[in-house]
Amino acid sequence: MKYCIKCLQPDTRPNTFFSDDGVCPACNYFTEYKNVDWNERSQILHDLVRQYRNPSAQYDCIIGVSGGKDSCRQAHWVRDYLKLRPLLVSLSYPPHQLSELGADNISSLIESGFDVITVCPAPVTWKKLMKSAFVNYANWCKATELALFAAVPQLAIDYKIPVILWGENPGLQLGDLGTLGNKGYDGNNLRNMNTLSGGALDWMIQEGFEQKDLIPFRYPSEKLFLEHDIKIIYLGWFLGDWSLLNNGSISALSGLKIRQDRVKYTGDLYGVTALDEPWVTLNQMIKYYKFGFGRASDYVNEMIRLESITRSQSIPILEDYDGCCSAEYIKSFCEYIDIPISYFWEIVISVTNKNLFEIVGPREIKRKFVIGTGKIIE
Amino acid sequence: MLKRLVGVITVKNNWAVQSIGYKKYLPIGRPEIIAENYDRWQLDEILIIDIDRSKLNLGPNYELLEKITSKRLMTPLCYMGGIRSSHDALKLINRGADRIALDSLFRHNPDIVDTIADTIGLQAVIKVQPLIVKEKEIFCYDYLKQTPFEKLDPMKFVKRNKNFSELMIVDVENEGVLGAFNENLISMFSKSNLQLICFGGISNSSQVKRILSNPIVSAIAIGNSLSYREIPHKSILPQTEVDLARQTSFGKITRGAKDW
Amino acid sequence: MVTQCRRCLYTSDHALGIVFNEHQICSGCIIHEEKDTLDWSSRWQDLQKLVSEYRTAETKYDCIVPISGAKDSFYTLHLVVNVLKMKPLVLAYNKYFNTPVGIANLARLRIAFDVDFQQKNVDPILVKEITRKSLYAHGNPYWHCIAGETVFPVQTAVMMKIPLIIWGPHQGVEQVGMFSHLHNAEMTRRYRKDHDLFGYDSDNFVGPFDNLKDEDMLNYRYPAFSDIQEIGVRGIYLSNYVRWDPYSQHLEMVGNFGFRGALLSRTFDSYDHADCYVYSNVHDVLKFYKHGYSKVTDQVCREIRFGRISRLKGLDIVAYYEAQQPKYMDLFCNWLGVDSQSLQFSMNRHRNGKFWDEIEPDIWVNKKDQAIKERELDYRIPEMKYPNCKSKSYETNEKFITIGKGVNWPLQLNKNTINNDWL
Amino acid sequence: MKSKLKKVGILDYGVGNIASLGGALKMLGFHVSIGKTEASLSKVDALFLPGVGCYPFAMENLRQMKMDQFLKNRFKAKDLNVIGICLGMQILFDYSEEGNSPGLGIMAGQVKRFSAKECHVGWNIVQAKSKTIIADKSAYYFNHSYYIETNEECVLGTSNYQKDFPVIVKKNRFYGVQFHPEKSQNIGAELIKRLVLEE
Repeated sequence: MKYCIKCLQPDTRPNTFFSDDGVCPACNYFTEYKNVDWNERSQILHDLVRQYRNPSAQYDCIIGVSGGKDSCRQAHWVRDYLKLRPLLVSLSYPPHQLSELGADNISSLIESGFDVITVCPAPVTWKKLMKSAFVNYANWCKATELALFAAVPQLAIDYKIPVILWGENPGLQLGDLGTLGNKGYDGNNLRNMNTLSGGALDWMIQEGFEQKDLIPFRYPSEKLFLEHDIKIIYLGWFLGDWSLLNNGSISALSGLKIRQDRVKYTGDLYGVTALDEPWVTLNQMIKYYKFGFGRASDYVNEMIRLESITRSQSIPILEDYDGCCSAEYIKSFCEYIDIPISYFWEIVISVTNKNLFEIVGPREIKRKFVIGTGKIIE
Repeated sequence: MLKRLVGVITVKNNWAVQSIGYKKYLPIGRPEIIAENYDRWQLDEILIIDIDRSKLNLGPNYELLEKITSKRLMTPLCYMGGIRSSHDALKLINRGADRIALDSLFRHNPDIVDTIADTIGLQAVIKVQPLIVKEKEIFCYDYLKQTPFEKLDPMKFVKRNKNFSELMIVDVENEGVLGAFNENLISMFSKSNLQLICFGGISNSSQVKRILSNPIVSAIAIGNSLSYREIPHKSILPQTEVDLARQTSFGKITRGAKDW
Repeated sequence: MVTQCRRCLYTSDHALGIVFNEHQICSGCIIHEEKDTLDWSSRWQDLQKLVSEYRTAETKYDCIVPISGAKDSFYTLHLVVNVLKMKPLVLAYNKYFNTPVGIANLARLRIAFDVDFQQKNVDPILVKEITRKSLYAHGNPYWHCIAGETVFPVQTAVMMKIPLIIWGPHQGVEQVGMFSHLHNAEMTRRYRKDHDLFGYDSDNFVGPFDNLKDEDMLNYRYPAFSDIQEIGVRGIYLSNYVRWDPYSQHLEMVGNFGFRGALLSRTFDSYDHADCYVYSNVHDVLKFYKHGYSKVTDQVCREIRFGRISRLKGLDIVAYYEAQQPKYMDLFCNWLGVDSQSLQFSMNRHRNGKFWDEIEPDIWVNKKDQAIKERELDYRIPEMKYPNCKSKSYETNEKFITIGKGVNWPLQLNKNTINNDWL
Repeated sequence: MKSKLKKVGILDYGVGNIASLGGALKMLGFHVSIGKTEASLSKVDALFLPGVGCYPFAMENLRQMKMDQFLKNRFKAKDLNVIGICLGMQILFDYSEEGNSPGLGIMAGQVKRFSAKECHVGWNIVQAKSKTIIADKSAYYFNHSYYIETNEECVLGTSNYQKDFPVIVKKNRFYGVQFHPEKSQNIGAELIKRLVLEE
């Protein structure tokens, strides 16, 4: 395992390739990012806005929101600065999974003056998909995440709103190169993003799910996109200060409520991510055991790039908090999808990267690599 | 002969009602909202029948007409109920009715009907004749006294000088009964070269097709069943090239709320 | 001159229009007789034949089912999902006056019937503006709720090309016998404007003296007939095909699916409108001012017709509940941003002279209740039980809920109850 | 032609559906003034002669109100569009069989009755000459029992009922329509706007 020489991003993230000098795509993007001509980009933006403003329709654009930090910032900026009329679409978790915090945040987003459609797939089917995805791939959101991505284009086609505004380009910020369009802001091949992997549902059909039960999970085809002239635009490309922490603080100052549980239980340094449900923390822990980096890494890597912390100062933080997840969350998750906790750990251990981690006990996994160098200590 | 569909609104103490067999009534809603809806459906003509006025000798219901015309409808509007003189008729025309329909006045004072035809033109006058079958004979029916009063003699309608443009025959028994209009009533008039409007128990397309194929039938009138479904006339009356020439806005998908 | 039905309590002042036969029995009671004369098994077959045309094998929804956190939503979905075995897209319009029970019912309903669900949340700032206008011009704080509830499903049907909409009861038939069940009356734009919206649809809200623009009302516009014809959108009512008896249906839903009610101040019926802070309070009082009767009269008439309440007892029940003070007026005032005294002033302007005497400036007396005040009112209905409604769960909130979780599991997560030693 | 808020007049000569014509014109955004005298109709850009009634009664009223001369003056002055609807079109001609009474004689031709006293009631299609104010193959609502016979080239369009007869005529700035545009829904509304705004 090799680390990026500038930040602490290991080369294990799928679909990402380091440059020859050992720098991760996100750092490369960030350096190139520094000498971006922001006036030119804002000119491009205003041309796009002028082109796509659609006075003959009820809405100019459609934005996927969760009520979290990114969408809260986007919605206000699109409405108040770009003076566009957005329709917001919020994919809402089943009642047992939705957190009080998530409900409060989407409520305050609505109350700040937006038309919002909340899309809620059938809860029992959703839970079965979670269980099936977790048991088969140790990633409970592999199926349900499709609904998160599919809801907006589905409604864009039905409501005849061709312009979809999206937050960050996974290709540039997170290094998922599959989604890089020809222009930095063009998001039309978001469909190739790792989690969407072409939007195939076949593994779910094999698991016995009916087509008619999976309607909210079907990402519209390329043909439908062309037929309805759907365009996805990444706003992150135009917002020079678009980042996890910046968006967090901007949204916090416009009413966003954040998590109150500490980093020891979530791996989330400041509690501004995954506000609307409790088990993404779980997934971040499993990501850590699979690839050697978790939620805390995403935080510190960004802070390193923003130069608010040095690479060496970050190492102890990752040693303490990367991959942390409170036993409460694991207990409630197992209770929700109705599996014994022992079986949960069996699955986690089965996908754990044995080169990077050592299985110490039935529920205990110990890191074998040194953070920062990637050296393995037996 | 031109064929058309007339939307009927029967009114009883200012509420639009379903009338069943001239004696049983069910409330439907506000007459002016129903008229506005007929206009929005682009029916060929609207006929308002206020059934209390003659009984209580109150004269035409001008407030009702005012409520309807204030909606500024652009569909031909015909009024029936309580008309006693040419003064009433002229006032109705001035207040927005395009034509008027009469029943008892034809029987009690036909000469007043002549003066009405002289002042507003006989094309603006419709004669209404409720009919009922008793022991296999067809009788004219007096809806005020709720009894048949004389055997139907179609020739009687043409002997006098003509003071009406169309004769609306109403099948009293089958009024409000779906698809039950008694088509023998039409054949009674086959030799009278009158222009007939048929009303009472007409509700489906095959029935309408048969009735309108009669050369002397110029219109069918439908009341109750127009309230049962959305745009029912589209399935009752086949689209003719006249409809295309009227630029009705139906039959294409709009782009969204701004076009609604 | 006011006539009153000999069998139920409705008078000729009914807001939907009502007709009396020669024996002074109202059209509502006459049509109600069909509930005991029609062959409901053959009616059910008619329904099955009708919906079978729309049940597709394609990956499309078979129909749309509009619902809310109460009324007949549970039973309607039970019939559509469990009995008719259809795959619906379930839709709701957010009324914003949501109670904890309403939010809980909505969550439970989604889980109990495992349905894909979408909810329309119109910009609340605009909704308040519309509410001010409808309160000022029509004395009705509920216009946006009914307008949204009755149009969002039709808009969605047109945009997503799902032709069949399945509604629960047909209010016109159930209350005043507007149609016979055999007329199979369907959803129409005219009925919505005429009765749901008492003659004022979104076009009538935009005038030279209003501060609402055309653009603001787009969410409430009815789709064009050309869309409806092209896609073949039609809305049917289950109450035409099933012997509709809300009280026993609600009991069944409480038993089988955990539907919850709430004790209300101005009516004995704890199920119909348990989801809304405003319907049985501010709105109910205004209905009393304008039409001289409240929701409790509708519910008493219904139960008289079903034989659960005698007409004589019904008079006492109505007299008692109509006199009760509405609750949560403060919540409504805070939501709308108005002072309670000012709200009362603008509400008083809609008192209908037919039912109310202004004996002194701003002092009103109901013409009807002088005679009833003296004797003790026998309003308790021991034989009608309302299980599963605690008033406490109703009052736990100090403001209307926009979006709620609806289930209190897992309780302790996200609250700072997990050993938060960070202080 | 610039369509600022046009002022439109309706001549009230005791005959005709004033309210429904006025309502339709207001809905189309015109300022409407209804008048009986020259003074009350002076500042209008177009003048409508409504027409539900019978010929002798209408002509008699016009003569008593001295508005027959007013109309003939307007015809010569060509200072505004005058639009006669149904009966209002028929009185522009020489003579009518109805009560065999003389008309205004502004256009040559006479008014005759349909055979067997039949009435032409309902929607019928207009065959229009090309490049005129009315669209060919458009349909309007008719309701009359007399029709016009003329060989003047003022005829812009005809319809067929028992025979082809003129349904829209024009001479100088005087128009006549046998059908009721104010009762012909979408297509009628369009024609009214063109009739008023035509320079």
